[in-house]
Amino acid sequence: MTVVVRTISRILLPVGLAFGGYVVMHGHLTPGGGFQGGAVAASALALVIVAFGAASLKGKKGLLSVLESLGGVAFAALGFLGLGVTFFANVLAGAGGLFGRPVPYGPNPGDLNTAGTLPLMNWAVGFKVLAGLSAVVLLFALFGGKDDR
Amino acid sequence: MSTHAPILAIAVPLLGGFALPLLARVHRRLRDAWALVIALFVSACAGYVASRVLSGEIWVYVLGAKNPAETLAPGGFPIRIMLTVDALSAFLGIIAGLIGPLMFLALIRFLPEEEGKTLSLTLAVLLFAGIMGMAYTGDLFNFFVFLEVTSIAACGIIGFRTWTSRAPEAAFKTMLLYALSGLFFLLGVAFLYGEYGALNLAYVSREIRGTAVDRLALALFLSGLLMKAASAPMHFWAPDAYGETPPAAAPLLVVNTQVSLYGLWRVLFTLYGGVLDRGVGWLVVALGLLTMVVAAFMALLQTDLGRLVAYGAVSQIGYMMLGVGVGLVALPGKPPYALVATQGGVFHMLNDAITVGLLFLCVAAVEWVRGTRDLRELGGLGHSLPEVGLCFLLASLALAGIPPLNGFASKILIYEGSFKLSPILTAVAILTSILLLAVFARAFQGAFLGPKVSVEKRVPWPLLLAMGILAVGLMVLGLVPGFFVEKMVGPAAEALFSRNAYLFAVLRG
Amino acid sequence: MRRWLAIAAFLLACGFLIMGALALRPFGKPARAEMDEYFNRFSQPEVAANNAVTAIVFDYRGYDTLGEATVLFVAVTGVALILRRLGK
Amino acid sequence: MGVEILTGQGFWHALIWLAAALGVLLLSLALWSMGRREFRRGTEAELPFVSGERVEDPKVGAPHLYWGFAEALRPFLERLRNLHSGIIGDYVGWFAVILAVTLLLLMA
Amino acid sequence: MIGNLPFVVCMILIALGLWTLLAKRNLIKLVIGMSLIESGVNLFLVTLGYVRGGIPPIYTFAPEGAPMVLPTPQALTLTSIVIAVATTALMLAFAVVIYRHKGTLDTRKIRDLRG
Repeated sequence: MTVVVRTISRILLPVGLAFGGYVVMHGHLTPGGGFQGGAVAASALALVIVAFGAASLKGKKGLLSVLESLGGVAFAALGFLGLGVTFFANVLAGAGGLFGRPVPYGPNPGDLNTAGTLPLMNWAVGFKVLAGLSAVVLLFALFGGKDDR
Repeated sequence: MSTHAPILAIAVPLLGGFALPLLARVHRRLRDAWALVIALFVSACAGYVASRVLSGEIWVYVLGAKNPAETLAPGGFPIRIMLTVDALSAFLGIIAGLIGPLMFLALIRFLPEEEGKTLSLTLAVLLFAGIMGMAYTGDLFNFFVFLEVTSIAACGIIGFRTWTSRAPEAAFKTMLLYALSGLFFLLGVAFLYGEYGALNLAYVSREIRGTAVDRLALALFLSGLLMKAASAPMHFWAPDAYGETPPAAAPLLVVNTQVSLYGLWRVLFTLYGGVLDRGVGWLVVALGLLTMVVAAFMALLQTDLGRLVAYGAVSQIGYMMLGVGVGLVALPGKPPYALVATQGGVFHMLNDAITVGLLFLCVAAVEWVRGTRDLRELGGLGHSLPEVGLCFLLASLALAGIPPLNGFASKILIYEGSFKLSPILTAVAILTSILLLAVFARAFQGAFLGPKVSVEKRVPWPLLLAMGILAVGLMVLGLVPGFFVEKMVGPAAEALFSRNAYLFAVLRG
Repeated sequence: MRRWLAIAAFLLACGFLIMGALALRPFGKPARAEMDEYFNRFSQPEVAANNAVTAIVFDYRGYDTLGEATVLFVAVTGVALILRRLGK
Repeated sequence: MGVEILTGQGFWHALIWLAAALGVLLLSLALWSMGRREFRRGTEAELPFVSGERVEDPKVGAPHLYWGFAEALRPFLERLRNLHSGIIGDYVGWFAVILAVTLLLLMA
Repeated sequence: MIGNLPFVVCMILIALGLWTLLAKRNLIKLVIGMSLIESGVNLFLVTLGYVRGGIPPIYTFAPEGAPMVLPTPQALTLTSIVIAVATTALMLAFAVVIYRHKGTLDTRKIRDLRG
């Protein structure tokens, strides 16, 4: 791709990643969540893949696969966290610890330190979706190129 | 821990599947052992659940609630997803728990050591998890999610042999038809949600009134699930899919088909049990007859051993549909013969999983040794592989319903039950069995009889071990069927007819 | 012949689908919504999340989301399996 | 214990069947042993009889089995084979047909 | 009756997708048809959750007293969108491999598996 595209994608990459991270982080307060934020961040990575060519990111395939597995394992493990009560029980919500502040009923300005396991799950799923979707784009881009086979 | 057994049977393989690629980076053997251990753990959980549930209790497990038995919210309606394991679900769990570990045992040595092996083992573990999820869930949307898990995982495995053009072709067709069936199932769920504002199977079942929208949703469920269960005339994907997978993985695909059929029974008997008329039962019976006849005739034409066995497997789906369909026709009155036929249909699921699984493992052994499955080139393997030939012969006879093997034990129940409804059904079923015997005699003759050929490779011992276990199971089920019918199949068939118990377990009255 | 059969079946199915859509309760007025009203009312006190949708996705129906994450994982694994390099 | 299954009209007992099968087997063995013994290995008696001709490779491959049966049913089998056309649009068409049939059955 | 027009539109979208699957002969177009059906079903799910005059079911800076739309269909749609993405990705991967082997995407020519 041309210099214009490369420069702009270089500028947009941190913006996209930051916006994706914001959407993931505020998933329990504003519209959004792990899947949406992960998809936003993955689109930034896809932009890089398109602008710089898949070959430049070829070595990152293993990293993406590990990241995806780790996200999945973290998500399932957060489900197992509730196993003292039932699988997927939100044991952290309102417990006072991490993300454990209770919320009264009704409209409020929102507080990041609430909702128990939800923000953690959002992060796990966000990383998983980021890695998964960009891995798909990368695999498609790598297939059939000059460096294939 | 034992209070969590149903969810552990699903969540542990999911976690194991996520972790499998990480472990493969550590060591190959660790990965193989991990897959086997996960599968055995799931079998243990399924066995434990079955040992409690088959005595008549229905095990409800509410996910995320303060107490796993707290099914209802303060307003008196269910809000969370729950697993509802009754005898039929537990029976399907037993089938999957029996076939799963044996398939992994065979698959670990059968797949060549390359990058794709890790990925396909991951897919197989997640397919196993999806099958357990489909069998145990009591929530309509959750059933759809696990239906899609199994669909996508199965299609990934089908496309394993990317160096041929046949495998991606089969995988594409199968994926498209699976996705179509899943989407129409989801559309049915959406209609029911719009009508009743709930997704819990028992709750919707209590509320259902048989309005036009309900009937539309039933038609969508029926067509979607019949497609996934490979009923004629929507079975076209099945021979492609079974024939082009690595044959050692095919047994789990067969179990996947059966668990889709279980979903159909769940929808027809439990969800719509109160408002169903006889027409649906006759439709299922008619499609069952069509399936067995068409698939048996198509098997006659095949020259590829894997595809021939695949058509044989499809024709067995017809027997299950015939057996349970007779029960469905007679659902309102519930005469004794309906229970007998349903028992036959349900028992045939177990027998079919074992028989067809053994046949596919035999195909895997033949392919491993000769590198081809074309019946025009094969022959004479009986001299060098007598044990494989014996297993193939036993499984063929069982598939064709020859006493005293297991296929006969379930087929006689189907014959006797359907005879009371209409002798024509029984006649067609028996004639199809004879045709299947002829077809498999031809397959056996083509692959194993004839002048001796020399073979260089030997069948790996895990494959032989899995085949041996299945062959023993086949004979035991044939010789002492009464034990299994009384302890496992009877409660499972009874569970289909006891809709009120299912509703009571969830809704408490 | 078979082509016309398929077209007729398609038209019939579409007609019934539209008929079903018309027979459904009116748009914008859910007939039964006690489950959703419960979620809207109690997602804050029970889950401590302002966003009821996220509360459903990760708490009330978190198990579905696990299945969904599995689907995505399976798809990525499947794509990697299909597009893998052979003959190394 | 556990061997017998009741079918509503009778019962099925695998061991009784096995005993009967053994009896029939013994009977047929007895009948067979009363016959004349003219078959000798290694002589012409071992060759397949193809209307008096000698054939080089007497192996009958699997596709040749039931040739007559398949030939008699050829029109039907050809039609059946054409149904499995391999074109995915046809398969979706069959799905639409079943959808329409179930809808007609349930809603009409 | 006419108020149900949004539902009818979703059904028409599904019908268009089904027609694409029936009539088109290009693998990529088949995938597009599949996506159309998926969109129709997702749209139908979201449409089911609408409440007249409703606001999003989020309490952060929400106006007082307004009715909220039903949250469950939105959660279901999220799940079903991800599943649709997964299906589409896998089918496109198969189409790519088929094209490499066959050099064509015409379904009439991709029929090794018949009979």
